[in-house]
Amino acid sequence: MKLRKITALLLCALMAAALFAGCSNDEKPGNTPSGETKYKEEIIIAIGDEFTTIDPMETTAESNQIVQDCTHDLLTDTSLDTMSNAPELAESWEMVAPDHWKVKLKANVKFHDGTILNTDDVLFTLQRAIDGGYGGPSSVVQAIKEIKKIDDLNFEVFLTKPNVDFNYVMASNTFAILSKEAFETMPPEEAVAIGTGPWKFKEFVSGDHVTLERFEECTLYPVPNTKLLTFRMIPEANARMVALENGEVDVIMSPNATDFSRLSETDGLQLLTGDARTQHFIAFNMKNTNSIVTDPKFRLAVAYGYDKDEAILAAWDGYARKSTSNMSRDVEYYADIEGIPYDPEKAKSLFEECGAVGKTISLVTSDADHRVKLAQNFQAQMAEYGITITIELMQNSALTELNTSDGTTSGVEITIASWTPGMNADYMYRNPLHSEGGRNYCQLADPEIDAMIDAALSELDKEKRAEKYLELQNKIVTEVICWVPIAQHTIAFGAVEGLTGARLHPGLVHQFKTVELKIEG
Amino acid sequence: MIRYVLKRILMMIPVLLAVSFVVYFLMDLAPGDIVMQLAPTDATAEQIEQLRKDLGLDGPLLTRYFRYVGNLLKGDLGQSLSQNRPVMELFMDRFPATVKLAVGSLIVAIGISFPLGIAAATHHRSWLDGSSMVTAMIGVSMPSFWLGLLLIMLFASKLNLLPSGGDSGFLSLILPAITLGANQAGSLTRTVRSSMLDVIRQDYLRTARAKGVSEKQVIRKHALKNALIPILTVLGSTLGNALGGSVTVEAVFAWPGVGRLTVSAINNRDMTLATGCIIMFTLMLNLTLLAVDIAYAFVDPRIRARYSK
Amino acid sequence: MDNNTTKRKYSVEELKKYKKRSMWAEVWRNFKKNRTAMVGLFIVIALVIIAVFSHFYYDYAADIVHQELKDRFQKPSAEHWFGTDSFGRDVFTRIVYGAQYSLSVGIVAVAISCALGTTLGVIAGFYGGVTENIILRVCEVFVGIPSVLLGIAIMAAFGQSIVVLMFAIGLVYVPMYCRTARAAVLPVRGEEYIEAARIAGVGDFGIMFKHILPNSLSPIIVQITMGVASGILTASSLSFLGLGVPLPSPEWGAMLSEGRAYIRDYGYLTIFPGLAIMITVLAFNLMGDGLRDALDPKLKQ
Amino acid sequence: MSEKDIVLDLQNLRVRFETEDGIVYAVNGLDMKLEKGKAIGLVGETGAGKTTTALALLRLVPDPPGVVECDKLELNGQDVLNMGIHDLEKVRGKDISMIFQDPMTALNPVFTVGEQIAESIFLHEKCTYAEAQQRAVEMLELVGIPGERANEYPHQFSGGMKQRVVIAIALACHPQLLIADEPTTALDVTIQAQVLDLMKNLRKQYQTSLIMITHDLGIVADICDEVAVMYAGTIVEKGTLEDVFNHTKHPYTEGLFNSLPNINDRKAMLTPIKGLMPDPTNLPEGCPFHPRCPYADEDCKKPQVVRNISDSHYVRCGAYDRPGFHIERKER
Repeated sequence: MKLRKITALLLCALMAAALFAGCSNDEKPGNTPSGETKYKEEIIIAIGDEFTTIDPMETTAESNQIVQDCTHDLLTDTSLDTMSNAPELAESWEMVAPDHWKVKLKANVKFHDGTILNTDDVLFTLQRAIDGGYGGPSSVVQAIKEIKKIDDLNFEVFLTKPNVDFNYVMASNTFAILSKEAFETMPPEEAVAIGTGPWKFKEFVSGDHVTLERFEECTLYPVPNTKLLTFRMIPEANARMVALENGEVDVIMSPNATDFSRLSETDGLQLLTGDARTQHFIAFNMKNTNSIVTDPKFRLAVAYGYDKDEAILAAWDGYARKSTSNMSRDVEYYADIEGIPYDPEKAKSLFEECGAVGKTISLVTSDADHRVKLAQNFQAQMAEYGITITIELMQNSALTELNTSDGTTSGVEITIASWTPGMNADYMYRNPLHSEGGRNYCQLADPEIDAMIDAALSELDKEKRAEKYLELQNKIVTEVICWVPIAQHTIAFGAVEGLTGARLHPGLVHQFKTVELKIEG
Repeated sequence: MIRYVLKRILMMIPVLLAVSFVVYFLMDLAPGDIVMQLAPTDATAEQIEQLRKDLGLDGPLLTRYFRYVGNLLKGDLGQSLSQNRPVMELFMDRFPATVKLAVGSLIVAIGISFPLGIAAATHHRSWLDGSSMVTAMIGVSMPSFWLGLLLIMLFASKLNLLPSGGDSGFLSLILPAITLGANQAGSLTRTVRSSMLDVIRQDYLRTARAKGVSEKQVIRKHALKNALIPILTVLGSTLGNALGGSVTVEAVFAWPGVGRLTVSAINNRDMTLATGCIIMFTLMLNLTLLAVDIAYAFVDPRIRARYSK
Repeated sequence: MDNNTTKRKYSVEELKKYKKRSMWAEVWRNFKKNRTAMVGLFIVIALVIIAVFSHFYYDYAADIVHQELKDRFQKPSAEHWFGTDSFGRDVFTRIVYGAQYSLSVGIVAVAISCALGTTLGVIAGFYGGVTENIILRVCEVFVGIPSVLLGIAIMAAFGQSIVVLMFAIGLVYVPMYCRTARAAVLPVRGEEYIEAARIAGVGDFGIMFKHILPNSLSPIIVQITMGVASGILTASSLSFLGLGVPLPSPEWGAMLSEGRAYIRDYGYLTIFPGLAIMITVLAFNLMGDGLRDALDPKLKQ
Repeated sequence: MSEKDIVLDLQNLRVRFETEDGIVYAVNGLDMKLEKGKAIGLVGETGAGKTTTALALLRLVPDPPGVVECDKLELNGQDVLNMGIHDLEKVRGKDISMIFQDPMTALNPVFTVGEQIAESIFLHEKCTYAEAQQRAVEMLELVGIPGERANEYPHQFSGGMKQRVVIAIALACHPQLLIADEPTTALDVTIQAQVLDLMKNLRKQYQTSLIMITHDLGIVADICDEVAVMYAGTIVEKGTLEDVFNHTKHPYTEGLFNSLPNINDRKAMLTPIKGLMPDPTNLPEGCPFHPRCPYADEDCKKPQVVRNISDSHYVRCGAYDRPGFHIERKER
C-alpha cells in the first residue's frame, strides 16, 4: 500500500523532471534582430572518446586536444587550408642557426581573462611544462635549452639540438600558451582553462559533456556566430548516428563506414571525409631471431602476399587509402613510391622457399576494432598460404609495453600497429623506426637507418632532403621490410546540412574554431 | 539500534581493505604501464623513472600498497593517475548518473515484478503462473546489452521517440532504465512469487479472509507485508549492484556512470582510480545491505524486537 | 549364524540402492511433469550435441578462419540461413560452431567455482568457528566487487585467453557456491548419522564429502544449472566488452559485438547471436528451475 | 421450530479437490441444520472432512483445486451459495466467523493484535477507525487480556493468549454463527479449560450459534447441544448429546467411544478402531466405513440411506435393515 504511494510519488517526480528537462532543451532562435542571418545558438558535437581535462599539458589524447584546440592556441599550427605549418600566436620566426631561433608574437592577443599575451606568458608556459612533471610536453621541454625574453613580444629560443624544423615543435598540441596572470589571480584549475582561443570553457560534466561559450572579445579569430559549443561523449558510433538523425546533435565524429552513404544521401545531413595521417602497418619483431619473421625472405613474402585491398574492405569497409610507403601522404617529403605490389604467386614461392608453409606464427595486437578486424583478415589471408596465425589481443597499454620492451625476449613475432606522426617528415621516422625511438614496435636497430634519419633532419637544402627521405622510404619498404604498410584510414564527420566550420584534421585534432549553422527565417 | 549500525559499519572496514588489496594486486599484475602511457612518446628513460617516482609508483608492490592504504585509512582515495584529479572527485562526478540509473531501473523492475510475481503466486500453477515465470526467465536470460541495442534500434532509430544515449533528462533515462530493469525484474519476479507463495499458504491469510477482508486487501495488505523480507533482501542487493554501475548498459547507452569510468580506469591501468572506484562500490553495496537490514525492522516487528535487545 | 548376517547385510545394501534409485526416479518423475523444464532440458541436450559434433562437421580453417570478402553482408537466404558477416563468413556456421565456446566457458567456469566454492562452503559449515568466519569474510570481499568489473580486472591481470576467461568467471561465482554449500551443510551437521560416522572412525574429509555433501546436494545441483546460465551470460558480457576468447573463434558475445556496428543495415548480425545467447541461457535457467521444483518437495502442494 | 430460528441450513454439501494425483472426495453429501443459540459438535478423525466443511460454509475452500457443490446453503435465510464475492465479504466475519485450530499461525505477525481485531470491526460496522480501535481494546479486555496490550505484536503473546485474541477477532462483530475448528488442540491442557470456559461464557452472552469441530468427545459433552459424527466426508450419525452418547447407533461412533480411555477402569485396554481412514481419492463403495466395520456384510457395499431413530437422532447404517441388529455398546 505504502509502497505503491512511494512508487507513484517517485514517478511523479521523475515526470516533473522530464518536463523540466524537456523545456530546457528547447532550442531558442538566436537573439539577433530579425531580418539578419540567424545562427543556431548551440552546436552539439558528438565525440566518441572521453574528454577528461582542459589542461593541455596533461594529455595527448585527441579527444582532449580537440576541445583544447577551441580554447587554447599554439605558437604555430597546421593550417588546414594550405596543409602546412603556419603562424598562430607567433607572428613570425627566424632561424638564426639550426639551434637558435627568434620568434615574434602577435600583438594585442587577448586571453579569456582579459589580459594581453606577451613573452612572459610563453616563458611561464614553458616553466610550467618543466615543473609540471608528468604528462608534460617533453618534446618541447627536451628541445628547448633556454628562452630569452627580448621584449614583450619578442624572444629567442636556444635549442639543445640543432633542428631545422623547430617551427613544427612549436605546434606541439601540449604546448598551448597559458596566461601567467590568470595563474597569479585564480586557482590553478580555473586558470588552466584560460586561453586565447575563440571559445571559453564553461562547464564539464564528467563522462557526459563539456560546454564552451564564445569568447566575445576574441582578437585572434573572428568571434563565432554560435553562442555555445558542446561536445557530448557518445562512445557508440551507431548511437552517435541515431543522435544526429534525431536532431540531438549537430555533428558526429567518426560515423560507421556503413553510414557514410546514408549521411551523404539523406536530406538535411552531410558527410565530410578526409584521410587520416595515421599509418597502419604490420610490424615484424626484428630482434626475435628465434622466429621466422627475422628471415628477410619471409617478410618479403608477406609483403607480396598481403592483399591490402581486401584488408581495407575488412577493416574499414573499404574506406581507407592503400599505402605503398611507410610515410603518410600529407607529411612533408612524401614521395609516391611503388613499394611492393600484391603478387600472390610470388609470395607462394617465397613462403615455400623460406619454409614458412605449415608454420604457426603468433600475432599480437590491441583490442581496437579495426585492429581486431585486420588481424582476423591477416590470419585468413595467411591461411591461404598454409600459414597458421594465432591472434592474441591485449589492451593498448599492455601492447605498448610489450612492443617497447626488449624484442629479443618479448616473444613477439608480428604485431599490427599504427603511427600518427606530426606534420614534418622526421616524426614519420624517429619514433617508430629510429633505434632510440619511443615507439619502435618493429624493434629496428639499424645504424644505417639511424644515420639516414639523423642526416635527413639536419639537411638544410630542401631538394637534397627530399632525396634523402625518398631513399629512406624505399629502403624501409622494399629492403628492410620491418613494416608492411597497410593504409591510411578515412576520417569522417557527419553533420547537419548547412553546418560550416567543422574541419577534419589529418592528425585527428579536428578543428571547430568557426563552427556555425545558419538557420532559415 | 545505533550500536548495531555502528558495529556493522566498523565491520565493513576490513572488507574494504581486503577489496582494495585484491584490486590493487590485480592491477599491479596487469601488463601495461601507465607511466609509459603518460610519458610522451619521446621521453627518455630518466624522465620515465622520474615520472614513476612523481606518481608514487616506484618501489615494490607492498610498499606502494601500504602507502596507498595509509592514505585510504585517512579517507583519501588518492589522485587519479590518468586524469590528475582526486579519485573521490572523479567518482562523485559520475555517481549521480549511476544513482539515477539504479533507481530508475529499480522502479522499472518493481513495476514489472510485483504485479507479475503476485499474479503468478495467487494463480499458482495456472497458465498465468507459467507464462509469468517464463517471462521472468526470459528477462533474466536476455543479455542486457543486446536488449539495449534492440531498444535503441526500435525507439531511437526507427520510431525516433527517445534519445539513444547520454544523460539529458528524464527521456534519456527511459531506455537504459528499461534495459537494466528488465534484467533485474527477472530475478525479482521469482523472488516475489516464491515469497508470496510461502506467505499465501499461511493460516493468517485464512483468518483475514474469514474476517471478511477482501481478496485484494488480503494480498496487498496481509500477504505482501509478510512477503516483503526476502523481497527486500533481493531488492537491496539489486540496488547495491546497480550502484556499482552496469558496465554493459552504460556502454550501450553512453550513460556517464561509474561503471564506464572504472572500466576505462582498468584499461588505462589507472590503479588508484580503479581501486578507488571499486572500494566505493563495495562501500555502497554494504551500505545498501545495511539499509535493507534496517528496513527489515520497519517491516517485521520480530526483527525490530531483536535489534532493540 | 554367520551365513545369516551376511545375508542380512546384503539385503540392507540392496534396500539402500533401491531407495536411492527411487529418490532420483521421484525427482525425474516430478521433473518430467514440468513442461517448460523439459523444453529447457531438450534444448540443453541439443546444444551439447551441437557443440560436440560441430567440431567434426566443420573444418576450422575452411569454415571459421576463411574469409570471402566478396560475399560480405549477404542477407539470410537458403544458402546462408543467417546471412554472412562483414568478412563474408557464414553466420549460421559460426553460431553453430560457437556453441562449444559458450557451453565450455559456462560449464568449466561453473566446475571451477563449484569445486572451489563447495569445498570451502562445506569446510566452513563443518568446522564452524574461526575457519568459517575467515572463509565467509573472504567471500564477502569477492561479493563486494561487481562481477563484470572483477572479471575485467582478472582478465586485465592475466591476459585474454579462454582459460583466463573461465577462471575469471569461475572465481566471480565462488562465493555463491560457498554460501549455498555452507547453508546446506549447516542443518545436516548436527544429524545423528554424522555422529555415527565419526564414532565409526571416519575422518573429517570422509565425513564431509562422503556423508554430509551427498545429503546437501539438491541446492548445489540447482545452483550449478543456474550457474552455467549466468556464467554464459557473464562470458558474453565480457566478450561484448572486447575481452574474451581468442579470434576468430565465433564466441557469441564477440559476434554480437562485431555485428553491432552494422546493426542499422544488417540487424541480423546482432539479432542471431543475441538469440543464441538468450535461448541457451534460458534453457539452462528453465532446466534449473524445473530441477529446483523437482528436488524441493516443500514447494509441492 | 420456526424457520426464523434456523441459523444455518445446509443440504447435500459436496466438496472435492481436483489434484494432479487424482480427485480427493473430501465431503460427500452433508446436511446440517442449526438453530439459533444452539451448539453442535462435529466429531471425527483427522481427514474426515470437518475443516473442509467449515471452510465450505464460509466459501473459503481454495479454488482451484477445491470444487464445492451444494443444494442449499442458507445463513440466517440468506443464500450464501449464490452470493457475489462482495456480499460474501460482508457476511464473513459479520454473520459467520471462525476460530482456527492453531493460534500460533492464525495471527498475522506484522500487525498488532489491536489492528487485527479493529480491522474486522472497521470492515463491518459503520464506525471510524479510531472507534474500531477502541472497540478492539474492549474486545481484548473481554477475552481477558489487558487493553494496553493492543499495541503489541502476536510474537509477544503466549499460545493461550493468542487464541484469546483469535476469539476476540471472531466475536468482534457478534456473529450469528461461530465455527470453532479444534480451538484447543494446540494448547496446553490447563489453558484449554480456560479457553473453553471463555467460549462458553461469550456464546451465552451473545446468543451465538456454534459449530464445534473436534475429535475430543469430552469437549463436545461439555459445550454442545447436538453431535454429528463425521466419517469420510459424510455424517454417519447425528443426534442430541443424549442420543449419541447414550444411545449410540453407528458402529463407527461405537468405535470412537471404545477408543476413549476409561476413567473408571484405568487398567482397561483401549480398543482402537482397526484399519485406517479410506483413501479419499478412492472411497469404498457403499458405506465408507465397511472395510473397518466389525458388523459389515455384503449389503454394506450398497449405497446407504439415512435411518431416523427419533426426531432428533439419525444414523446412516444399512445394518439396521437386518432384523434384530444392534451394536455391542450397552445403552447407558
